[in-house]
Amino acid sequence: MKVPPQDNRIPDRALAVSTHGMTMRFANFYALRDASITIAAGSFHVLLGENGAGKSTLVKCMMGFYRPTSGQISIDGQEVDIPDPRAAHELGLGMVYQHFTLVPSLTAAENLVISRADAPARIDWKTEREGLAAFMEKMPFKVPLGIPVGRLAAGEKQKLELLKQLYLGRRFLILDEPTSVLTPAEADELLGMVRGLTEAGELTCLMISHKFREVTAFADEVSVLRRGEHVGGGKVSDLSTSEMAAMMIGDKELVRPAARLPFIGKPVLEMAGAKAPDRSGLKTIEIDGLAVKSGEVVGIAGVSGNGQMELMELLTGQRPLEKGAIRVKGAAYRASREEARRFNVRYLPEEPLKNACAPKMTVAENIYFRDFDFLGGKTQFWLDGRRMKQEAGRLVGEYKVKTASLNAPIASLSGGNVQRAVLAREFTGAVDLLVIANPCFGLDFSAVAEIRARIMAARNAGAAVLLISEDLDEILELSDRILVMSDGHIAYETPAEGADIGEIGRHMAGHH
Amino acid sequence: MTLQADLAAGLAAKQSSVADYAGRILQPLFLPLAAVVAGMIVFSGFLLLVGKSPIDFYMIVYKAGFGTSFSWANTLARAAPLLLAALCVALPARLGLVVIGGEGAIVLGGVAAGTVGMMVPGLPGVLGILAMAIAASVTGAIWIGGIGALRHYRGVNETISSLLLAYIAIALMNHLVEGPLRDPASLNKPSTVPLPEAYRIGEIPGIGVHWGLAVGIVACILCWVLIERTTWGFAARIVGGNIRAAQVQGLPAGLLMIGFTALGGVFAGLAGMFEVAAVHGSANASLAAGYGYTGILIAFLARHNGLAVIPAAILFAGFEASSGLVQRRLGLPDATIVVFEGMIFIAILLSDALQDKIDFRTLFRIRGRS
Amino acid sequence: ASLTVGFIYVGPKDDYGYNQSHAEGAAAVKAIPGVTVVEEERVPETVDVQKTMESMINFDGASLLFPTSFGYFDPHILALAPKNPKVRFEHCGGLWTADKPKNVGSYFGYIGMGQYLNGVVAGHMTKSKKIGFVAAKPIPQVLLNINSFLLGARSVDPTITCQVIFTGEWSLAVKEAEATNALADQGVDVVTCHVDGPKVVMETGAGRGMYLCGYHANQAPLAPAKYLTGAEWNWAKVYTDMVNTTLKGGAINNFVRGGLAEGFIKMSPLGSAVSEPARKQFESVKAEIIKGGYAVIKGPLKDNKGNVIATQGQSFVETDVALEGMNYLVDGVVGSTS
Amino acid sequence: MTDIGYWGVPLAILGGAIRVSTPFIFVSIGECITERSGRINLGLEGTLVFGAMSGYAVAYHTDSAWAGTLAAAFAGLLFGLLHGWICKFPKVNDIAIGIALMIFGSGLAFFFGKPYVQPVAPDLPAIPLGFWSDIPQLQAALNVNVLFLVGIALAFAASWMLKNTRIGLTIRVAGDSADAARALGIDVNRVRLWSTGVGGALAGIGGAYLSLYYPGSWNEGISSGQGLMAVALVIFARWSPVNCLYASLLFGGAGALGPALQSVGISQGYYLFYAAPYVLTLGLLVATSSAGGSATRAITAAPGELSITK
Ligand SMILES: Nc1ncnc2c1ncn2[C@@H]1O[C@H](COP(=O)(O)OP(=O)(O)OP(=O)(O)O)[C@@H](O)[C@H]1O
Ligand SMILES: Nc1ncnc2c1ncn2[C@@H]1O[C@H](COP(=O)(O)OP(=O)(O)OP(=O)(O)O)[C@@H](O)[C@H]1O
Ligand SMILES: [Mg+2]
Ligand SMILES: [Mg+2]
Repeated sequence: MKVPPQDNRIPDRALAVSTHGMTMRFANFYALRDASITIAAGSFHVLLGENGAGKSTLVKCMMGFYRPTSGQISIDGQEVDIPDPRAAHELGLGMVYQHFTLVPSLTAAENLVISRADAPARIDWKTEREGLAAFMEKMPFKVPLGIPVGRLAAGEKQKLELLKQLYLGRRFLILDEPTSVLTPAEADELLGMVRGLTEAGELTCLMISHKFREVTAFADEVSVLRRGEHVGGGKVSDLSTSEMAAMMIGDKELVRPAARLPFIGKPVLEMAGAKAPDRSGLKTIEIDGLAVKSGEVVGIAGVSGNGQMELMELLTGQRPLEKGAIRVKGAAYRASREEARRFNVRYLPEEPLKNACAPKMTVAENIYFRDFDFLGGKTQFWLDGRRMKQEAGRLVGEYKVKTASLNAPIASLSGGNVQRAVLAREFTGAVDLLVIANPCFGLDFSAVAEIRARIMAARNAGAAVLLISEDLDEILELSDRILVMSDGHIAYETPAEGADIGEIGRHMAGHH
Repeated sequence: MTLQADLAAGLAAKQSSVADYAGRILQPLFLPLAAVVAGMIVFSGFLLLVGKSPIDFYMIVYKAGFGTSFSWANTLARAAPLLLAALCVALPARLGLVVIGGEGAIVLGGVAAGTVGMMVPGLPGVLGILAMAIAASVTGAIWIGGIGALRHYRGVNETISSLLLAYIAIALMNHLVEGPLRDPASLNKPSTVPLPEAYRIGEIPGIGVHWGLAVGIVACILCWVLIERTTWGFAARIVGGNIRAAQVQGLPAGLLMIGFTALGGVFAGLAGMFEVAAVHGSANASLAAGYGYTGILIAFLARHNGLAVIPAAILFAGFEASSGLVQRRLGLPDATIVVFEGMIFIAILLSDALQDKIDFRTLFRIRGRS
Repeated sequence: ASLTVGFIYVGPKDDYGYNQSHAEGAAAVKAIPGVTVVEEERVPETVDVQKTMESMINFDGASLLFPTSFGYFDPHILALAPKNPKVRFEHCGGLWTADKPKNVGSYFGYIGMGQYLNGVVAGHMTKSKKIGFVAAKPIPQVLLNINSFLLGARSVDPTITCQVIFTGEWSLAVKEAEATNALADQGVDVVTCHVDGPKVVMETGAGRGMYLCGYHANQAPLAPAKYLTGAEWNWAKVYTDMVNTTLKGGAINNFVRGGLAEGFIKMSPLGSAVSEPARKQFESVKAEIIKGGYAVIKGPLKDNKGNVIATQGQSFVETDVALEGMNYLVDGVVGSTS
Repeated sequence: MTDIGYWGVPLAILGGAIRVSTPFIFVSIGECITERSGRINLGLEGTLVFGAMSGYAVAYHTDSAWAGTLAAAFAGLLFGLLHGWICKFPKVNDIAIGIALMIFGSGLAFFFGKPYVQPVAPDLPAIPLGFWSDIPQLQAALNVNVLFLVGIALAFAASWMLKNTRIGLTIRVAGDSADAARALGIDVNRVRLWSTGVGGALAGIGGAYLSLYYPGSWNEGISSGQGLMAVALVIFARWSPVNCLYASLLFGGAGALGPALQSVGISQGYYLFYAAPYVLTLGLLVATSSAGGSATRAITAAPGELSITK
């Protein structure tokens, strides 16, 4: 028997949700095969799995984004029909997506109000603002409500995403890698609050995560997907992290970062007295005395929105300097293609599909971006398609990029594979300076391990690496030296060895 | 392995690769052709509604557009300026710029050519034509390249600036040919001084169409080569695909934008030059014939691919060529062909939706097996 | 004998104006037994018109063509005539000279005389002593009309001035309406025009309370109370004559011109608003013109920049070919030729 | 009639702004709503022309200009819905479809419009707002058509709607981020379908104004690209309906400059005066655009999903 979703009385307590034999087929590929998962009311459940294991597909089926090829969903034991996301919402199901779903040009307040199913036809902003203020009072963190969301930093957006779900009074909440952009303290605060709600029986939470730390600290239960199939799970208290990892990857071997070779050479990148306006044009970014030496990883930690992206843009030449200079190997550097080639400078910007790829061009073409106009010390006029195919074929194999074909548009790859393709492009050949931002955002741990290993290998081979990351664990793992960026400038510096995490955290938060 | 088996295997491989190759070439044609047929069926319904025979109509369109050698001359003559005009849209589009003001460069290119003919009339023919071509190209390059520059340096939206500049260019052309550049002897049709006979561009022997057609076709092929086969074209495609990625790669996005818009302008300017040197013999208001606007449609139909511009322009020109006979034989208004074109183009553009869904090659194979 | 005749128009053939006047002529030709008429409208003055003519020759067997727009002549007709020696090209408005192909002819009417008569009536009817003219482009045919209109009015009252506004295009509805409004704002109270379709000027002028003098065709039905008279083409006569000559195997002259007397042009019936003195003078001048040898441009006459056009006693009669190269606006016209 | 001499110029600009701007106002506000939903409809030129034709035809047959206006709106709605329906299919390019529909709409209008070039249809009524003055020119300039006033009201209403109603926010969500809209359970295609439909309906009314009021007759040259220009004005107006109103007024007023200057005797180089609206718009556009170049590709305030500024 199916309950029509029009029966839209959401109970005011946590929901139990289960799937039975969910199968999702794309053309002749099974993204999900006969997955049956039960999430008890009031539990904090984590869905584990490698990139492409089918986690997102499963939850998209639950939320009505996809019509599963077969299989059913029941809520509180009753089978339901979820033809579209609206139906899911009416049943009390909500989701925070891996990619932001806030509307950039709307203010936070507008975003919240329009997301309400019962948003009034005519919106009385005075009452709405009062209601929102009252709601924000009760929340553990604040987000400015009056400015367009597009101007918020990533961390603030993610907080807003969560606030939105709570504002909407969801009783079953799906979180798709919600903490990727938060500081550990923020993540703990957030998940702690969600946990509190589940314990109080007000909310059931299904979280997709790649971070075992979060799983062990907050979750009750896990379910593991591998290649679209439900391969196991159980109480977190009964499982060790290595058991969980084993379930996820089967018997593949993880790539471990290479040992850190003691090698510090001459400075490669130097920034002195550099000044530029930030994205909003209201604040200034000032970087002075930043130097990265050959064979060294310098990590730049910081809460998102403190000027890291602007720093990246300065280094890539997307943002003109107002004052000061950037020098590479002692020479002034303006990030032209010619200079980047001469000094072997490579970039790995965050969100590679948005910043490092042309989404509609093919995988082979994207991999060819660096080399297409240069061969054997000479610039080329004719495009060598055969060389492109050969190189791309080799690199796709070497970096294990999963793609249907070299001619597939790169946008059709999963995030991890896009990142692999970009790595393949940028790590090939001699690298003297590597500028990296958030390289592992949203990737599973095997991919993360592999990428980190490659960064280490580049460092050990003598590259100077500047690593901008919002993931403090990543900074701590990879860096030789750690800088903290706050409010547009470098606020703190410490060698990684024996660094005081509390001190770093305080500088990140702007208190010192 | 015997030599014979070796040969046979090689031959088989060759055959299958030929079949594959043919499939690769036919595949992109299959959907548009199917769409044309679908559009024709819908238009038949329209004709039946207004009480005319679709069969008569299509016979006439075929006869007048493609059926006789005269029809081909008619079609190709109309296609000539459209090829160049379409490139002015297609090239910038590869960098993600929607330029809809090619008309401006056509008109001013024509004026520039006419002015050269007037100012330096004494050169040998080839040099004179070269000088006109250079003047027209430079004018077009500045006009459309300026749009790229405004976009790059000031962030001015190229769609609106190109449209505004087209209107401004037409006003400028009218002002010049009726004022400072007017030949006092051009009585009721204000024009520049007629070009010296030596500066006139003639017809391609045996076709009855002026050399602008050949130049247009060569230009389309060159553009395709430039975009698909050179590193500059590749760089432009990266800029068009994602300008942020292009900047991170250190590609000179601004230079490419200005360069490709300017190149588009060169072609539009040349279109104007051919109108003056091959058709009108002097620059006048007839230059603003709307080729620039038709070029937009053709470029979009061709998905901004230089090679595809050629059939798209010929198809359009063929329809236009049949308009007269449709009016005369069927007693239908001149707008009939416009409605027909509208329906066909909507059908072709709509067929994009089916791009990856229908594989002509599998259809072909299934038919071959059964 | 059978004959296929082709007519080509630059705009829609029902524009209440230039193209319609020719289409009416074509309709008259259709009625002649043994004659087939083929028509095509909205043919631009580009390679398109060449192909249209060739298509009429190749597909319809047309042997007499009337490409009616001025811009069709040079280079298009001149390019095709030598290639099709058996076809007769009759062009409206062009200036055939002996060095042009023999199978080309040009014909036109002395419509300036009609505008002169318009001016006579306007001169009587204007109170503000300002009359207006909405014109497309400053070309000889248009300038002659403007000058004739003013001189007609000045024959009634020499203090009258004529305000001219050029729209720059043959057919541009909004600009024609704006021009008419601008004239009204300046106190102009009688307006005429020379654009392809006078409908907009007539309707807008009537809306602003101006008197109207028509052009090309009879626009009286648009505003019967305000319409004074109008200078109309009478192509039906011209075309039937030419077609009949051809049918009989005769040759049409290469250079054909005619006015009121020859029936090439006619005047719209005088409107009810026209005053008695105006009627009288209109009829007498009209009779005078029909007699022949009438000169509108006669000395002493200066242009509006002060240059002498005609000295005392010098005159250009309606048939004078020099008038077809007019490049000035006479004294009293407010406006500029470029 | 009072001789007002050079005062005629500012007066003509005022009058021109009132008379000429109305079609621009309607088309640009309609397109503004369409573009805020994430679609661009370049085909409004065709819709405008078809609206002019159908409005005139219906007004002629029913002898009611208002019935004509309504019919034009309905015809425009159908064109808008057609555009919206076609563009919902994946990979279909909305700019190209717009251009094809521009041809299709004008073609249909010319096809069915032949019999209506000659007849005279009733005009839309005007309100004599200049009654207080005894200068006839001022009275004429202030003879304001009802649609102009409706257009002004519409601009403010549309702005208000986009900020203060659920429908308005929904349109903006769909236009700024399709993913976000889908996450909210908004049927993006449906929102865009109806936004394009509304845009078409308003463009149809703009066309009816042309044929039923100013210049007030139907012929094939009735629109000299107003529809296309109005679409461009939306970019100029940065997707704000109120700015669309101002841009239209500016454009209409500048368009009156050419005839007005000639009427007071300044007639040398009149083609250049006629280019005034375009030059002025371009100048303002360049002046108000941000330096900073292509790094900031999207124009500020551009709806995120808009193909033309993406
Ligand atoms: N729309 C689609 N079309 C074709 N294949 C798809 C589609 N969506 C998903 N897939 C395939 O389904 C598989 C599962 O994808 P899914 O996004 O569910 O993985 P995931 O477990 O969420 O991975 P991640 O950890 O990276 O988020 C992928 O390998 C992908 O190739
Ligand atoms: N248009 C498309 N055509 C085919 N497959 C697609 C398309 N869009 C997405 N997919 C597939 O859907 C899957 C999910 O995409 P998504 O970007 O969410 O990956 P992901 O789950 O984030 O993976 P990762 O953890 O590697 O980032 C991808 O594996 C991709 O192959
Ligand atoms: Mg996923
Ligand atoms: Mg992922």
